[in-house]
Amino acid sequence: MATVSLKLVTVIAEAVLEERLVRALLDLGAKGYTLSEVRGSGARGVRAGGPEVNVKIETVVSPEVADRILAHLAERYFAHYAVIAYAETVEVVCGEKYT
Amino acid sequence: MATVSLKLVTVIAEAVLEERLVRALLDLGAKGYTLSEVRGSGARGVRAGGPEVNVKIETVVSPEVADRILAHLAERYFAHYAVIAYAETVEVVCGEKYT
Amino acid sequence: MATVSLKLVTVIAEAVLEERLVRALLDLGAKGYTLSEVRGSGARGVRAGGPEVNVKIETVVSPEVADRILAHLAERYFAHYAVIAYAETVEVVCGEKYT
Amino acid sequence: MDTLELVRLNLLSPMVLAFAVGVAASLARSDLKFPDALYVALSIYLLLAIGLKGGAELSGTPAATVWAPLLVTLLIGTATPVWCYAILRRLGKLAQADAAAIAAHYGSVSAVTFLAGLTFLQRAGVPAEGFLPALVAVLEVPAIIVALIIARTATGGMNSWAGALREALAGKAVVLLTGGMFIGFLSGQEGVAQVAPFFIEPFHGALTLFLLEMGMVAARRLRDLAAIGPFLIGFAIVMPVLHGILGVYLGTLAGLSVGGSTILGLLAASASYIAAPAAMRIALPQANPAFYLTASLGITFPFNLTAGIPLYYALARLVHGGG
Amino acid sequence: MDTLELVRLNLLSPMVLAFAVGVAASLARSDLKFPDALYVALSIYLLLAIGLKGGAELSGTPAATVWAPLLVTLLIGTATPVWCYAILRRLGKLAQADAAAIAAHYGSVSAVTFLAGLTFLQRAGVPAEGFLPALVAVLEVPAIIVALIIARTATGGMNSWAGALREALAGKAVVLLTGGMFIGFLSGQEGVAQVAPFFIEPFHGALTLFLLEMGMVAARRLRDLAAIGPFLIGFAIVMPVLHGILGVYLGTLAGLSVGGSTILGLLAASASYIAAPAAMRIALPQANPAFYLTASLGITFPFNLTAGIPLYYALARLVHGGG
Amino acid sequence: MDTLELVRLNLLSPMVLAFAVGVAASLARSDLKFPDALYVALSIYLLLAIGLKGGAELSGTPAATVWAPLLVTLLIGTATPVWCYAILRRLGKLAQADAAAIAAHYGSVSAVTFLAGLTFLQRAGVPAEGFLPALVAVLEVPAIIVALIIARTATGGMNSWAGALREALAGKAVVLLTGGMFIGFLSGQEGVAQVAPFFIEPFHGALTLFLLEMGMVAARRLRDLAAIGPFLIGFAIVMPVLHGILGVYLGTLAGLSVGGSTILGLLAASASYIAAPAAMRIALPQANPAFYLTASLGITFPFNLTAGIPLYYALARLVHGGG
Ligand SMILES: Nc1ncnc2c1ncn2[C@@H]1O[C@H](COP(=O)(O)O)[C@@H](O)[C@H]1O
Ligand SMILES: Nc1ncnc2c1ncn2[C@@H]1O[C@H](COP(=O)(O)O)[C@@H](O)[C@H]1O
Ligand SMILES: Nc1ncnc2c1ncn2[C@@H]1O[C@H](COP(=O)(O)O)[C@@H](O)[C@H]1O
Ligand code: NA
Ligand code: NA
Ligand code: NA
Repeated sequence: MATVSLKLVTVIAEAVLEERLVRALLDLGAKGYTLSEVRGSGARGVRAGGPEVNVKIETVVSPEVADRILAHLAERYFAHYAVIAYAETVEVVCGEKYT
Repeated sequence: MATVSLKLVTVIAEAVLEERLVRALLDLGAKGYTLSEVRGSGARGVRAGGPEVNVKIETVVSPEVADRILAHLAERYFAHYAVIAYAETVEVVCGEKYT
Repeated sequence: MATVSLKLVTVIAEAVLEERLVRALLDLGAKGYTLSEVRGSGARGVRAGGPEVNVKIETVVSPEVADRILAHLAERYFAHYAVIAYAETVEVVCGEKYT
Repeated sequence: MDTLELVRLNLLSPMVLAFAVGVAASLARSDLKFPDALYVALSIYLLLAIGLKGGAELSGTPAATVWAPLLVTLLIGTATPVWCYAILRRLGKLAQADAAAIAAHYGSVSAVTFLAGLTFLQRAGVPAEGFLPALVAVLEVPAIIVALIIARTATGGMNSWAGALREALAGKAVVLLTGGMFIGFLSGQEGVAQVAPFFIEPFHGALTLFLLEMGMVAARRLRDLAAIGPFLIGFAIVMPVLHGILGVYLGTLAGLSVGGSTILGLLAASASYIAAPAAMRIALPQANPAFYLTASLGITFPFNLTAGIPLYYALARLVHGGG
Repeated sequence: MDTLELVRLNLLSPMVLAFAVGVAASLARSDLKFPDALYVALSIYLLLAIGLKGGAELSGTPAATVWAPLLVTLLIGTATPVWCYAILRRLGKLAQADAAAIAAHYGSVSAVTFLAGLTFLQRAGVPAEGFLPALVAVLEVPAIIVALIIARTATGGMNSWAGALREALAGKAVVLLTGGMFIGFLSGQEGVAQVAPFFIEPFHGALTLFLLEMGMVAARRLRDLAAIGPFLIGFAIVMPVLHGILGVYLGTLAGLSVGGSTILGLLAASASYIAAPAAMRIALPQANPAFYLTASLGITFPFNLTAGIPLYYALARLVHGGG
Repeated sequence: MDTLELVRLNLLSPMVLAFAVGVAASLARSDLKFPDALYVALSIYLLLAIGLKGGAELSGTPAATVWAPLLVTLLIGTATPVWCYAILRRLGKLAQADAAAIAAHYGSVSAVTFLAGLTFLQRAGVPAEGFLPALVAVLEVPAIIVALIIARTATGGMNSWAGALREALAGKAVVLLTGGMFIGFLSGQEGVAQVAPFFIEPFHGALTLFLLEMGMVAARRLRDLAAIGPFLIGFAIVMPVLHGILGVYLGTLAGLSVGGSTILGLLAASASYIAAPAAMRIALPQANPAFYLTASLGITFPFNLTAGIPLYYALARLVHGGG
């Protein structure tokens, strides 16, 4: 099976940011995303009071777009909001759909 | 910790396909799967009208099975259905369970 | 974007274990985790009767902590409980937050 | 009551107003969002409740009064998709798959529209046959089968034909309606009385809550309006009216009361948005959902809810020689 | 009313019919699926409602009439798992962990079975003591503890003994039942009257909806039937009958009415499928859930729901000298 | 009824007892957990229901009796956050963002507290104006705006100011309350009667269930109690009392009855935990949620629910010259 290497970027963030983050991802070049409702807790745990309600947003993008997304998040969100993000390499079928 | 390298295949597809895809994965050699309800939107967005209801199916399999799954999806589903899939390498404990 | 390589450990387990596993992860050095409700079925399928209700716990940790978590799970849970786990490498922004 | 008064009565019902609030909330981009589970729970409740009530009333109905309405309903379910397909192909120049998929929707039925119609009649004090829910169950599936046969004949190959059929027949709408009728029929009026404080009395309120969500869903569909073009927009309004006239007329012929004829008209006029979309996605994935969902959910549903119901009622009174 | 009439009355109740529809939907592989949240919401509602009602009625009951039934209930809860274990080991040749886990299930209680029994009595016009929900709360946990003690003695080591115990006692079924009773007891008949249109009147309907889902769950369990073997299938039918006879008899001794004795028989006969499975998964993971879930949910639950309830009632009338 | 009797009446209501059970369940670390969907569904239901009822009653109310209460409510909504901010900065030495965020919460309103107040009055047989839900809708947003203006002035830059504002105005609480009022107003008493078995009669029961969950949520917040310090704990009790006095007094001036003045006091005393937290997380993320959530949800909410309601009622009777 011929596959292409792309980046899967995962963003986990407090639920109120959902709409903003989705818009940001699409603006930065993502062609799609997948979102699920999760709970979690982290080092800062800013909202506390038991596990917090978060969203997890996953998007398959080119390495450049991945980089732009991580940079944008680091600049705009990491300081004050409960947001984490990471990227990994995945093998994708029909790679042209993501760029 | 002794681990084995296997493939994690992730399939994101419109919810109506759930039963069919699970059956296909098991037929192609997967020994198990994990499924969650997600929302998303993609380049085609065939169903549109806001984020679409999808399922995400993850299965840990041998590289050969991963290849077969991706090939099967590409052949049977990618053209008309809202389906994406990608594979990545993961380190698994108790690798014999997956093959 | 400067990133650090860390390990993403994913644990999928029957729902009754949620509280225990989360405590174990934090005790073993994880600084945070993200949890979602999933369904699934596996080689053992101990609880059977259709797809089983599981939790998926994901945690970004240092390689050493990842190793400790996998070893702990293999020793304490794999024999009798419906639990699987795998690790993979991810690129993380603000790596200091996870260690 | 004159027609204007009927329209007013319908527009100012809690149901229709809740639908309007849902549309407004969606347009204002409110963060109001029904949990999926609530949406599903409400539809399970509504379908089961309507089946229950219908079954209990059916248990007291002589078969002689039921067979004619069932027959014309079956006729409507098999005939309407045929001419819908022809019109969509000839006049609308739609692709075969798209035409067949839309035909399936307009031949099938919307249970919520049906419920809104019953509620309207009740408010207006018009009696209706108790067995009408049986007609909904009968009208649900045939159009889907007919449309799939048309598509298969037209395009040759087709994915999962048998699977789509089985799923349509064991689909949740059919199972809940017929299951509810089964429970209601066997446990009778007395059995249903025991569950009435859950299934019967709060019914209109639950429907009102559901329509709030439907308003939000319909408004989201309207964003695709530009994509579907003026022909389909026209189709989604004119076709229901034609089907409504047919339903009212055939219902009257089959011996239904004014209320029953109104409802049969409404059933014929309504377009499916639960059973048909699921079947089409599986069996005809090449058909564009933006077409059939926007037409049925974004246009026909609100049209029937607001204008259609009083219109078919006025027609039924006319045909019955009242008015 | 003769026995046949009672059986008919029970089988044709909306509850039992809904269970049958659920089984049928599952066998027909329908896509009907209750959202998890709906299932959980309904069980929260049912347990809290039954506690509320019981608590309010308890507030008017003299302690003298309550202690004897409580005592025999406790007796049943501690004794039944002991002989269940012995039978499963000796006659059934089951492994220690499996036998202990099944014993925990059959010694504990099914709240939904209880509710179905109350509903049956109400339909049949048979009065029953108001404090019966207290017996459910008392019967829930002891068998789990006894079975875990047996398993520990038999097998030596055991995972999370203390944890399993704490969780059984603070488990949601116990918390909701006792919490509801606490609310009902302190706010009294007048307080409960204020919430009756939510917790009391729609109760039977909500139970009917819940049983539809239970039918689907039970039918899924039946797929494991082959795996559990004829002995366990027999056990899952014979044991409830024996426990039912015991419960009816002890209930009558303890001064319960015909209705109350019926219910105590039913409680003894019923097998847990909420509290016990969770405790067993944690404390006895080596026990095979296919055994205890299929027996309790796939066989005993439907058996009690359909045949058991009228049977224990007939027994109770017999023991009370009626019949 | 003397004050002690009122306190007893309130504490022994199903609502308050359910709250206590929720707190206890959380402290006992029970596995009882409401599905998120149930929590959301109940809040949608409660807000819509209260709007509906208010709207229907508003439709029969002359504008002349409504404008004065609306005005003083608006006054309360804009003035209270100002002095809250000053007190929190001067006396509490809190950071600007923290002070502004807490001010927003205490200037806004808690709909559930309002509902608990109405239920109390109903049990006590005290009539209250039907249009009070309108006051809740009016009180929801202004404080959030005022607090954001203060924060902006104090700190200079601020994230997403416009976004936060739009979201507060189209937030679900406001949409459901005003949407419900719109439906109730236009469909009138007769329309609301049709949905009463769903929206009106089961209302107190649904509120009781919701308060069980609120008890669990509030108890979780109490774990942060140590972090927020004695000043804020005091603030979360003293400030509601002061605002309560103000509200009762202004309500009486504006012509409200004893019941209405009680409610306006309660509204002023209550602190938001739906609209305000969401707005603050977006517009003032640097403010620590542990402060405003623990204060409003962990302290002020239980305080008002248990002690506040009878207190403001006693005050209202005093001010009206009764008592
Ligand atoms: N180490 C981690 N591994 C996985 N998820 C995490 C981790 N740290 C934080 N999270 C997630 O990110 C959210 C915000 O984290 P924080 O900002 O540290 O409170 C948490 O609620 C978790 O869902
Ligand atoms: N680039 C992407 N990254 C993550 N998920 C995607 C992406 N593209 C599509 N998806 C998911 O796949 C589904 C189908 O995509 P599509 O067929 O393009 O409409 C969407 O609803 C998303 O859930
Ligand atoms: N090969 C697999 N791929 C993905 N998930 C799996 C796999 N095997 C098992 N699982 C998950 O782990 C759970 C327990 O598996 P098991 O212990 O084999 O029954 C299942 O219910 C699945 O959610
Ligand atoms: Na139709
Ligand atoms: Na038992
Ligand atoms: Na306030």
